[in-house]
Amino acid sequence: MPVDTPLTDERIRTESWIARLMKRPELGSIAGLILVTVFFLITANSAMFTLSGIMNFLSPAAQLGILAIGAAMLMIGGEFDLSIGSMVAFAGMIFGALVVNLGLPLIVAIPLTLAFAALVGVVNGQLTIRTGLPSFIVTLAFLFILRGLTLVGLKALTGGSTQLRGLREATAQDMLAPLFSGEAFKGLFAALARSGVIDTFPNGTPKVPGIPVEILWFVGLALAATWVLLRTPAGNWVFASGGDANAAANAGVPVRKVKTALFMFTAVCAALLAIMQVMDAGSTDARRGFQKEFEGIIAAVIGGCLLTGGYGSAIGAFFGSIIFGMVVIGLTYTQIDQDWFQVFLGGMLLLAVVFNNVIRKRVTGER
Amino acid sequence: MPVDTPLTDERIRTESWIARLMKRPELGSIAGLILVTVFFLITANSAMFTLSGIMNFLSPAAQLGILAIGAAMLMIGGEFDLSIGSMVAFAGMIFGALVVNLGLPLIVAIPLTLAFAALVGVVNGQLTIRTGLPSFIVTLAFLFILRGLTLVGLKALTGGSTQLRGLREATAQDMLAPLFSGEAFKGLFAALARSGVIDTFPNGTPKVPGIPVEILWFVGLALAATWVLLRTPAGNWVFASGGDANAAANAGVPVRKVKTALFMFTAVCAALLAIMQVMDAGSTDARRGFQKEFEGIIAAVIGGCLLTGGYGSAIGAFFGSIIFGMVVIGLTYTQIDQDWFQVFLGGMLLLAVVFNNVIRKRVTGER
Amino acid sequence: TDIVVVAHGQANDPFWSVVKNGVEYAAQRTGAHVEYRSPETFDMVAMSQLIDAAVNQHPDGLVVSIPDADALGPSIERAVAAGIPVISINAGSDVSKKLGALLHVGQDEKDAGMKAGEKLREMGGKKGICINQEVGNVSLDQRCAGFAEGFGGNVKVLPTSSDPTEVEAKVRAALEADPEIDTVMALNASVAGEPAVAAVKALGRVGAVRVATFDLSAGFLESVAQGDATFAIDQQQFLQGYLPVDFLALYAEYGLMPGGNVPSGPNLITQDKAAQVVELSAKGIR
Amino acid sequence: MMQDSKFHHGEAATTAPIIRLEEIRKHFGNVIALNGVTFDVRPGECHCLLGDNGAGKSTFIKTMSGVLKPTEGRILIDGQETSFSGPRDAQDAGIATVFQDLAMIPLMSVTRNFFMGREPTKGRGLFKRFDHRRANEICVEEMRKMGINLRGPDQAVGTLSGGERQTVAIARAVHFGARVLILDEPTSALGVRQTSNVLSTIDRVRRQGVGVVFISHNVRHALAVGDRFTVLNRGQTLGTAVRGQISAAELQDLMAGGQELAELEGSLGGTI
Amino acid sequence: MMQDSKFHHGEAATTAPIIRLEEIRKHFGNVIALNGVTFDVRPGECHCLLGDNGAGKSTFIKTMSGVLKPTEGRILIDGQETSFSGPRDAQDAGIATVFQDLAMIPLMSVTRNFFMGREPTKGRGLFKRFDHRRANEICVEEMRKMGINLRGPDQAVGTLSGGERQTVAIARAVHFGARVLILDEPTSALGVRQTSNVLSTIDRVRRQGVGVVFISHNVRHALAVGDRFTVLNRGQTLGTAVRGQISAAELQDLMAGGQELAELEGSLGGTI
Ligand SMILES: Nc1ncnc2c1ncn2[C@@H]1O[C@H](COP(=O)(O)OP(=O)(O)OP(=O)(O)O)[C@@H](O)[C@H]1O
Ligand SMILES: Nc1ncnc2c1ncn2[C@@H]1O[C@H](COP(=O)(O)OP(=O)(O)OP(=O)(O)O)[C@@H](O)[C@H]1O
Ligand SMILES: [Mg+2]
Ligand SMILES: [Mg+2]
Repeated sequence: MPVDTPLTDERIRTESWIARLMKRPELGSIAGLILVTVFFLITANSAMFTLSGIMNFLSPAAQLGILAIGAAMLMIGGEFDLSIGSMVAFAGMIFGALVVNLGLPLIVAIPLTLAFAALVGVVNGQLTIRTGLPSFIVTLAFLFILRGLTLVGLKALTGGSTQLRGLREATAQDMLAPLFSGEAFKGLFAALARSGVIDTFPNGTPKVPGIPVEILWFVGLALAATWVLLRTPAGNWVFASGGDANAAANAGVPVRKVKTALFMFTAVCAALLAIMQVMDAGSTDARRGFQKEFEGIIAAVIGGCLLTGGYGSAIGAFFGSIIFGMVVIGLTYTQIDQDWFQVFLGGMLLLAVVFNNVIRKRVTGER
Repeated sequence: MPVDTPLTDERIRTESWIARLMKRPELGSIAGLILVTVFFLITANSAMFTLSGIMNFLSPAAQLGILAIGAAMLMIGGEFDLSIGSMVAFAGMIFGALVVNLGLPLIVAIPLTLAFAALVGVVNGQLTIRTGLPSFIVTLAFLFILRGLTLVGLKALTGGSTQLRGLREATAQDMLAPLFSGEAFKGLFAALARSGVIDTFPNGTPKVPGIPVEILWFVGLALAATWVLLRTPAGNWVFASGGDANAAANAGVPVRKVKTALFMFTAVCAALLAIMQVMDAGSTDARRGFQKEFEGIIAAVIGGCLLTGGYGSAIGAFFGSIIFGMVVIGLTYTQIDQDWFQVFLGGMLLLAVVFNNVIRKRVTGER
Repeated sequence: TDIVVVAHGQANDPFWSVVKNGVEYAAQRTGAHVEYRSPETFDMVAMSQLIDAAVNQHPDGLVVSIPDADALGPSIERAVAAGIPVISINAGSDVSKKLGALLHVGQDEKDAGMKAGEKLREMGGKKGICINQEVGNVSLDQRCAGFAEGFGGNVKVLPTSSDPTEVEAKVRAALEADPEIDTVMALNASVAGEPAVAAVKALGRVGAVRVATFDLSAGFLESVAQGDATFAIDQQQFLQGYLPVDFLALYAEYGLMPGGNVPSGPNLITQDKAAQVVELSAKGIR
Repeated sequence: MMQDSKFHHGEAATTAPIIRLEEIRKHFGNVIALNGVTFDVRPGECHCLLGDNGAGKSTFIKTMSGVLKPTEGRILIDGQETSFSGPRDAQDAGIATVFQDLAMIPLMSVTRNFFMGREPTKGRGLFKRFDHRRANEICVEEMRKMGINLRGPDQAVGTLSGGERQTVAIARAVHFGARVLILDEPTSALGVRQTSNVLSTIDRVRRQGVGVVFISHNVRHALAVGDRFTVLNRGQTLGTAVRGQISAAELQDLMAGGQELAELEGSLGGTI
Repeated sequence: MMQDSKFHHGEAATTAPIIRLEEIRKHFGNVIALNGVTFDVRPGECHCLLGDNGAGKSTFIKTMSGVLKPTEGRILIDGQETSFSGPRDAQDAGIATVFQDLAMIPLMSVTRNFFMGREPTKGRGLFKRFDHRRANEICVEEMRKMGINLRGPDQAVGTLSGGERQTVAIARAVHFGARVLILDEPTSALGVRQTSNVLSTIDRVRRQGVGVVFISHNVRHALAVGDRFTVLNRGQTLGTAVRGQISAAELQDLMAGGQELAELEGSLGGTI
């Protein structure tokens, strides 16, 4: 929000640019990211910060982030969706059925899958709005229902197994496949490898064949969500609906429509992730996305979203996802015993958010 | 809250006693409970509603309920504790170590375990209050940390296993043991069995040897929590702190103390459950209480607690736990294919809360 | 020598904690530096990322379990392409060779389930339930599927959480709702096996209902010894942790490697053997 | 006290009402808030709604602006019976409201609150976006007109002073008020300068043909700008008076529900 | 307008102040809300704090009641320097406050709000409990004194009308006010009857030796009960006047920050 009023008011002190930056919810989480990075620079194997190491932790971060951006938007709009983790499995199952069992091409299967997800989003939204129940409990019901349907569906599709396979073969030749799986900029990376700029395997192929597409989607989504939130009327409605649904409705914001759209967006994000995961893995099972709803919310909260709604940012969720992804994968590069993993994960999370907070308060002079 | 103002105001319509009852948050969830009961009376095997069947689903419901009542109090006070599930495992480990490895009697071990839990509660509370971070993220860190410490601790205590055992032997002779494990009123039930009032096994022992102690604790806690909430100044402070912490502090409520006390109470409830579970099972392992924080919150929300704080009741959490426990166990008594378990669980939860809501609105004439 | 183990079971899973103990024991004996890694839940996507992370550090050997060859295949092939010797454990004996692993240590979950099912049918079982505390975890689902196949069909899966109280209540409910059930198969000894024994005891049907379990726990073994439970299936998973590390250490040093797969189980622990195993199980070795 | 003000007062009584509510009843559970209230607003008039605390004024204007659905009663716009399904419907019918609770989002900036639901945009198609620069300019300007110099239009509304916040709500309603402007105690938190600005603003918009509904507990403010005065008491209409037919003291008596006032008349010169 | 009121006015200037704040400064991040304000209250006087919207009045009284910590400045109680670590400290020093935002919990009943933090109990030991019956009685009675007949003391505060809610806050502060009573625009949402009750209540408690701080935008209300008048402008004190030394018109000019008022003086008889 650029301000162009002349700041000649004697009631205003001058403020450093850092203070102004740190006040923005979208940038508050940077301090935590720096802390975590420094920690791993010191403790982790140097392989972590090679190109392939970075791709390696960015890729799960990006997958989490795609969920987290959806979750963040919805949280800013004042609601939760606990069913996104189950949606990853459910949408994966639907997508698998369309591609493997029905043999549809991606250009049909992907829109259909996304439409299915959006439909569930509408149901979540309408139930929440019409009953006036908290979205926590409504989407919780769908957490169970979707997960259960996935199990039943997979068994029906495979004749008893909970794992559906053969997706890689079914999609390998599709023109749209490169958009949703594998790596982008392969040619560029191959050229860089030939000229020795990036590492190669003994057989001459580059260690990093390209940028995993999920990272591009992640960045794209974060930018798009930020644009919508900060630069469009719809973004204003999202903040208003989450800040105080009553006041927003009284002021003429179409709160119900906004919330329903957000539920749809969140579900579609989950389905998008499901499609990418399924195409990358070539298989799907009934436990995909387990507890991802939780991780998505964690990333959004690390990134500065308020659970009570009305405050937060997509860029915050972006950094939050990177922090979370880095901590989860980073341990692999350290000498720490796996038994201590959870202690370490919890400690790092706490440290990152507390550090963040301390820095922000120090810099902006709050309290 | 008895009112003794004469209701002779022309601005008031008369209201049925049902309407007045349904308005109370503590009783709102009764409609859901009735619905679920009727459903199982119709669909489930008649064994479900025999005395032993009832004890069978009440016992897990009571265990969940002990957590849910703590969670509900804390939610009414405006905070979350996601670490209670991990606390069940952690406190179980501490208790096991005290009893088995140190050989302490229960009269020392139990207070020590509860004190440990309370200490973690204080840490959670103080971190939340002092940093101003949402309790969601602070206690989430402890969800991981406590779970991790349990694993590390158990391995250290057992020399490599994740299961610590020998608790039954160590506590069997202790005078306090009957308070925390096994069944109460055994004499009464034996007498009833002799006189043929309740079913017996062929060898003459009653099928239900008594009331599992957790059910008594559950009822006792629910009553005590309700007393505190509705009948004491402290209860008023809890509602106020959760309703609007700022306003409450401005009005002179010691909000920080109240919240810290609630975090302690919640942790102690979890530890109490851990002690009972461990003594009943005779062993503890690193996975105890997994996701129980979640179920506790679910039960509290089914029982009418608002996630935003300031509204809810312990009796609501009581009924919420019974609904949840009944649905989880009940399906096993029906003919429904168990693959559908999660679909069914989600559907029943949704149905119970929606039904609840519809009935309440209908009866109280809201909107 | 640096060796990384990436397994699909968590460090706090009783079964996998024994594997991990085997890994550590081998590390101690061979002097190799070994790290054990696993995803936080049964998550194939996360696991493939952990394998990638391991490959990046270019260890001298990699040990992986392969419950989903489709999802993990590319990462394993990448490790092989990078010149890292790979040994597979536990799940994936059928695809191990194809993906380029040197050999497989362990035993297929489904086979183990089948052996148990056959044994229980021989003992007179007609109708059984299979307690699955993590439905959707493919390796657990396979145990149930194998059991059903070996048992001869009449098997229902009972999904539960990993809360012993809930397991006990559900087993009681299932047994009361259908008195014909005479066999209970648990997929985990401490989480499901012990509560199942307790449920049968509470109903006063010890002996009439046979309880068996995958994996071991001291408590369950004691029940087996006392005759309250029938048997436990031991995969000797300690070996699945110990042997690959030992092999890879030798391979790194002298280039030695056995010529074929090593089956680590199954091994049925019945009443006669149970007592001896209790202590080892309490230490996390069996 | 009854000298005429400098304001122009329309010949309201002659024109047809823009909006008319008939026999409105509203129950909340067992509470009867409105028990048959009839009210209308004509173009170019300022119709004051007066009454004791809890008389039902806010409930009534919430019905008028689509926030509440009446339990019974009819709403007519330009003589046509309508029903509002939400505040947006009322806005589309040209009704802008300043609610007593202001309907502001504390965490959002002044500008974002000002334009909430009616954001100015620039660009087109995918690039259609919230025109922050223009929004900020309009907002600062409208606030200045009301007598508030904002530190910056991006200050969160939650950190504004009570009067500043109220001014944002008024400025917003005036800016968007098309046919009817409803003000529920708009001057309660305002300073003298801001109050006089609001009163003269009411006069200005009335002159443009907008119908104004003005709720106040201040007899002097009501008399200064009102053309008609309707008094509510315990959910019912006590009647409507036309400007010049009623004295300040009579009005004040009606507003107090006919009950005795504490003894301080003298020091307040008759009206409070 | 300067006829004396019927109220008793204490010889405040002669006694020592109960509380004195010196050179208070308060910054919020880059916002300077108070820039050196000195203020005191003596027993038995009503000290009015006046000023334009956003002048810093609420910020100042929040400092006085322990809600905010001043960035700089000293607080003296009975001549002793103190610092409040929270509102409870100030309450323990005998300061009761009606905040502009009222500090009410919407979801809680009127009685529970009324006694929030200071619940009456009966019984002892484990059976010590909130005495609901007595609390309800006191609450209904105190509200009646202020001119509000509650439907029932268990109505949620969130469903009260604006004026009813404000009355609860005032009645609460008066009931518990021990030595100093701070009222931040207490009459803003009140009806005429309730307003006159509040003004006479101020007079009553002052007579009992309580020091009252009264914030208002209504010159007439301030003049009716005030003994001294301190005017704030843009975070700074413009000076303090004693009753009788200043006219309504002068005071109104000061309150408007010396800026021109819109043209409606005539119709309002000089003061708004
Ligand atoms: N949602 C509700 N539930 C129950 N009672 C309500 C509700 N809303 C309002 N009331 C009651 O209806 C009556 C009228 O309230 P309303 O807010 O309309 O009064 P008002 O005339 O605006 O008063 P004020 O001048 O104090 O603002 C009040 O007594 C109030 O307690
Ligand atoms: N937390 C805050 N952060 C930033 N600015 C603030 C904060 N609180 C108050 N202010 C600013 O400080 C100034 C003084 O506010 P204050 O509420 O004290 O005014 P006031 O004199 O009470 O005004 P009113 O008569 O409108 O109630 C205002 O301009 C307000 O915008
Ligand atoms: Mg009102
Ligand atoms: Mg103020």
